[in-house]
Amino acid sequence: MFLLDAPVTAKRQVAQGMFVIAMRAPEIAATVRAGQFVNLGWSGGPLLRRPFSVYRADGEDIEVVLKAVGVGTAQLLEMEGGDRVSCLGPLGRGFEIAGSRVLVISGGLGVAPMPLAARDARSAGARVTWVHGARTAAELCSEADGDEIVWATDDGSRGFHGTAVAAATDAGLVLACGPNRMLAAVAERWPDAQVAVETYMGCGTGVCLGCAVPLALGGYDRACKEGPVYRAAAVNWSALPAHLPYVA
Amino acid sequence: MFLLDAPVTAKRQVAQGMFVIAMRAPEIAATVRAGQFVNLGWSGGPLLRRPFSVYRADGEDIEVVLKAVGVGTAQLLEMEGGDRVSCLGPLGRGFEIAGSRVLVISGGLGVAPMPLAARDARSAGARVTWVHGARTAAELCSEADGDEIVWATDDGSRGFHGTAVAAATDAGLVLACGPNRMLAAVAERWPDAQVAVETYMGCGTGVCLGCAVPLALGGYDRACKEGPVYRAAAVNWSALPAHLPYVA
Amino acid sequence: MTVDMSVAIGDLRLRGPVLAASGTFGYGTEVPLLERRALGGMVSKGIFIRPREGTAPPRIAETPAGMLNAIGLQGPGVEALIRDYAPQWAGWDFPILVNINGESASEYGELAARLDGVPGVAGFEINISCPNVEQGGLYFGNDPRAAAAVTDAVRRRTKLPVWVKLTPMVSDIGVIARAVESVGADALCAINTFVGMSIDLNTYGPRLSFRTGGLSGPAIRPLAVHLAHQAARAVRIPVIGIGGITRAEDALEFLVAGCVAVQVGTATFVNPKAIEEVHDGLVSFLESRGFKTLADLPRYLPRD
Amino acid sequence: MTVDMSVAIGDLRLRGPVLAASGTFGYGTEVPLLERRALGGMVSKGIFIRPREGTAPPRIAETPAGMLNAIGLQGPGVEALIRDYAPQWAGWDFPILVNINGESASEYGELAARLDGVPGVAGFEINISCPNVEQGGLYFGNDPRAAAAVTDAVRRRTKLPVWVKLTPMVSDIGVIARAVESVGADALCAINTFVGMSIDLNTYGPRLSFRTGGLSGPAIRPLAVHLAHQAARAVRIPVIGIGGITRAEDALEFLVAGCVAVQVGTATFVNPKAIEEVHDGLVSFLESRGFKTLADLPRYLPRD
Ligand SMILES: Cc1cc2nc3c(=O)[nH]c(=O)nc-3n(C[C@H](O)[C@H](O)[C@H](O)COP(=O)(O)OP(=O)(O)OC[C@H]3O[C@@H](n4cnc5c(N)ncnc54)[C@H](O)[C@@H]3O)c2cc1C
Ligand SMILES: Cc1cc2nc3c(=O)[nH]c(=O)nc-3n(C[C@H](O)[C@H](O)[C@H](O)COP(=O)(O)OP(=O)(O)OC[C@H]3O[C@@H](n4cnc5c(N)ncnc54)[C@H](O)[C@@H]3O)c2cc1C
Ligand SMILES: Cc1cc2nc3c(=O)[nH]c(=O)nc-3n(C[C@H](O)[C@H](O)[C@H](O)COP(=O)(O)O)c2cc1C
Ligand SMILES: Cc1cc2nc3c(=O)[nH]c(=O)nc-3n(C[C@H](O)[C@H](O)[C@H](O)COP(=O)(O)O)c2cc1C
Ligand code: FES
Ligand code: FES
Repeated sequence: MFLLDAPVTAKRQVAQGMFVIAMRAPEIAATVRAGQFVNLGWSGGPLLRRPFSVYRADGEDIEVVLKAVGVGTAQLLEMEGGDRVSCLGPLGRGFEIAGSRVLVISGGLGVAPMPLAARDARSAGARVTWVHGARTAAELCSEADGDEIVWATDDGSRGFHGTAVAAATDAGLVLACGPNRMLAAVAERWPDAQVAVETYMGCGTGVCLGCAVPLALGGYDRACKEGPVYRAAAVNWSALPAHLPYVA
Repeated sequence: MFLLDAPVTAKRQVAQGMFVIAMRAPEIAATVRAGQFVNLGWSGGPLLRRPFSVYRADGEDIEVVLKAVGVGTAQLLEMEGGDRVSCLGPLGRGFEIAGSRVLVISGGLGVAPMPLAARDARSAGARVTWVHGARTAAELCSEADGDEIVWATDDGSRGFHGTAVAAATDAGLVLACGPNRMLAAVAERWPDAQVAVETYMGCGTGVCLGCAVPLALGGYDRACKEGPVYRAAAVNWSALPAHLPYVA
Repeated sequence: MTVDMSVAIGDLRLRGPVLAASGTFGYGTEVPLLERRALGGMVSKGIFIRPREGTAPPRIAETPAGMLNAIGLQGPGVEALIRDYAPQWAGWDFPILVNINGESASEYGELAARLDGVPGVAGFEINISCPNVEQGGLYFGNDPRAAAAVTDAVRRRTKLPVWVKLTPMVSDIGVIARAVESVGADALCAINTFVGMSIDLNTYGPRLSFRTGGLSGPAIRPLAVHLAHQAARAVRIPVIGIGGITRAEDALEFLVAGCVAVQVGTATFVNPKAIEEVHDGLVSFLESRGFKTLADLPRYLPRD
Repeated sequence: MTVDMSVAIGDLRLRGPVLAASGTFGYGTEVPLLERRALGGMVSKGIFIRPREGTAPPRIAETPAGMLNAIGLQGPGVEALIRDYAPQWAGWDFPILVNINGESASEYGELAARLDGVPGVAGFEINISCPNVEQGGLYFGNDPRAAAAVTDAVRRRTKLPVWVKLTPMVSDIGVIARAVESVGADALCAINTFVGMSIDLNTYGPRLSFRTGGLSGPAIRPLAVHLAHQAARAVRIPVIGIGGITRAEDALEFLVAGCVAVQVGTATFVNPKAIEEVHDGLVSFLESRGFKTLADLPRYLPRD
């Protein structure tokens, strides 16, 4: 775990309202694993840090992908090259990647942890099929990649007309991230899938117990320590707060 | 009284650590009188506005002069051209300028209301003598002007060695602004002098009663409404909080 | 589509739910900027029978997302209020309630009697919650018997609406709320400021000459929403929410939590048009959610 | 010149006045970033005899300069604490106090008895101020008799230092402070969180599943400074200040107001090095003012 004062190095648009921000955080870039996240703070920002999956890591930089859904994300998107972000991470447990065939399923901003996952899977010699879904073609993240890519849109404006889960065909290892209702559907079909969940977070480091994830066996654990990646069947989906407006 | 969203148009240094910031506020520039102030707020700033005397007003712009003494002034000095400041004013009662000879006495940042005062006095045909004092030569505001200018420094590094008050020779109308102890000395020597005082302010508009100025006759009135300009002898100087660190 | 924003508080009908809070809007004569149409009503600065000097400066100190004040209820006294302000109020198109104060129940009663029937005075807000006076103030606010005695003394001297402004400095606000309801209060205002202190590291003493002050502003909003909600659950009379409201969303928290109206205070210092923006923001919110009247807003008010 | 930062709290000597607050530093094992030298001590997350699941999510909500939390004292129970954490604590160079909780005075007593003598446990902080549990919690905190009964039950079962953590949800904190002092508390911790509520305008209900939560962070600092000051004036035992401390200047407000030490909570979430920065900032402040020991810092503590 590192606490770095990271300058913003680049910014680009990857879908309607969706942007990637890169920042120089060498120690984090060198150690982050797919599915882990960073907790970001900045002067003039809200009191609490904001957690973001690491989207990509190359060389000295890490990237995060986001949409403006509130105060913090709006401020982050206003940042310019050179502006400094306090970057805490890498945090949480990432994906356990193994096997020869990997199916990646992402809904909307659920694309966030997947470029790293796809990279690791392919460098481990696996064949990656990536199913990416969104409401409309314009909201599809342009940077999904893999040996095979399947697009899905709720309005049918591009690729499969329906959800990413419905568009997916079976595979060995399944990795998924997106709205809770999508992850619940993944859990139905692939109990052993690895899914990355979101909760409100106080600290991101395991000390506040604010990020409780309800477990199928009862009780809660911490999205920021034991999570954010879980075996799909291990989560009590009906008890995990839904309606995260920012997850399109 | 106007509430304007004023873009910063210029910034210049006038002494060690002392800067002038100009902003476009046409209605205020057109109506402000010497000794009046504006109450400034900006997004990402502190909760309460910060009051500043109007230093100059020409055309569509007004100017304020300040040093960084805390959160708000530091943020103001970081602003760049185009950044927006919410500008409330003009506020308070200014100087009543009359007579053929006017003596202006300013200590440190007490220079703030004086360029407007000198302008009005001279356009009313008066002869203006301006005595400006500071700790050291470097802290003297370079923009003091008048028919006659007298410099005073506590360390004698420029002009008269001592206070501005000691350096001043008698005159008709006396206008003064600076640290309380200086204004108290002015009151001793020229009970009828017009002095501009400072207090903490909540609203700047007369509704909170936070800016209480203790009066010689007892009771308090409002620096933001009846003030900030007072007849020197009307103020109970011993009861007016001193140690305003930012008034050098 | 226009939304019906009017609210009835007892017999008093307001054109809108956003009022100016006592002590933050003076006597309504100071600031020309606000569009008056947005004002549902105004509560004037706290007044005593006799003139009061108020406390020595410094009277205010800024804190994170808030401010402390210790004004000490400076005011000209009731006769000056009747002479200088009431006549102007009589001509305005929104009701003015007078925030009344005293050092004994009977003083509150006399003050109400003196103001009862004066043109321009639409009702009373009993301040039993001022943290910044030596006598009275808070004491009346956190003892149910004393709170009821003050309310009763006022109630007996006037037919005008009587609102009681509660202090947050209690372990159970419901007890006080029920006590004043039982003696005929028409509405409750929740809440007044919290007692706080800020230290000056140059003088090694309090920043405020009064030592302590009342905390207001956004910092207290979550506490105020909770207390207003608790009060609303404890009584049947209407509750007016107060504390840290700067935007329509803030006001909506109080309204959903069971309040019929709100008062805006400190925000007016920062933005003289705050009340206008809160009111207009409420209208657009209700429109966007398809509500035709403010009364249609869903409330969260479990009775238990 | 090096400043002597050590403080004595009863028989317990701390190398520095800055402690980690309960529930904001876990069990001290989670975050590697902080330089431990800056830690005067640590109070562990609140524990019950039995394991507790805690409340359903959402458990936290952000507010202006603060946050609401309703964790519900989730914890593994005392046996797991003794098995998994105490052994690690025994090897650390600063004292760990255990924040103990119960649903009855005797439960508090049993918990203390079970932990008394366990290597790694240096003392107890009695939590009679948790707003987020159905039974106990706040109730013990705002009734002097109940507060004294709990303290007494613990005092009888251990010779270790017993600190009592007070709730701000009282009309006179001095009464509770004196009540627990009279039955042998070694120190007071002021304060725990304030009860607050935040409304979600999408669901028209509370943001937190527990409905209400405890407010912490900079927003409450002026209230906490005042309450810690009131407590310090009411008793002779040391008071440890808590509430909204993020920088050395904040800690200094509590110290000048009469506290002997401070605890840092929420700030640690924002800045894992907060405790280090507060401690180092205190040292530089004392140096800059020419003080040789923390004890030389002028205090504002009028006895009346
Ligand atoms: C482990 C993890 C990884 C994440 N990765 C990403 C990512 O890669 N890209 C991305 O855009 N977002 C990500 N998020 C979500 C992101 O943290 C929130 O969108 C962000 O905190 C919103 O902050 P804000 O100030 O803009 O919104 P706020 O003003 O705080 O809130 C705006 C709205 O968003 C909702 N919200 C805010 N924070 C959260 C949260 N933590 N969980 C659920 N709802 C919330 C609120 O209900 C509110 O309605 C992640 C969250 C977690 C826990
Ligand atoms: C009518 C009036 C006119 C003013 N004109 C000018 C001007 O032209 N140029 C200028 O530089 N300053 C002027 N001031 C003072 C200016 O408003 C304060 O310096 C400013 O508010 C400091 O804000 P801050 O956030 O930087 O400091 P803060 O962080 O708020 O405080 C920093 C220090 O400054 C002191 N301080 C802050 N505000 C005030 C205040 N209003 N009164 C007394 N002490 C205060 C505090 O004690 C604190 O120690 C004026 C004040 C008034 C009332
Ligand atoms: C400067 C100031 C003066 C106040 N004076 C009074 C008063 O005279 N009577 C009263 O009942 N409340 C008074 N209040 C309390 C406010 O009416 C309001 O209850 C409180 O400030 C919380 O609301 P806010 O956070 O919107 O300011 C005053 C508040 C401030 C900030
Ligand atoms: C997430 C969270 C959990 C907490 N858990 C406990 C606890 O278990 N026991 C306790 O006595 N106080 C607990 N507290 C209160 C803190 O110890 C502290 O008293 C309070 O947060 C005020 O300090 P702060 O503003 O520095 O956070 C908790 C606070 C937070 C924010
Ligand atoms: S966010 Fe604090 S424990 Fe997970
Ligand atoms: S600053 Fe509010 S009355 Fe003067």
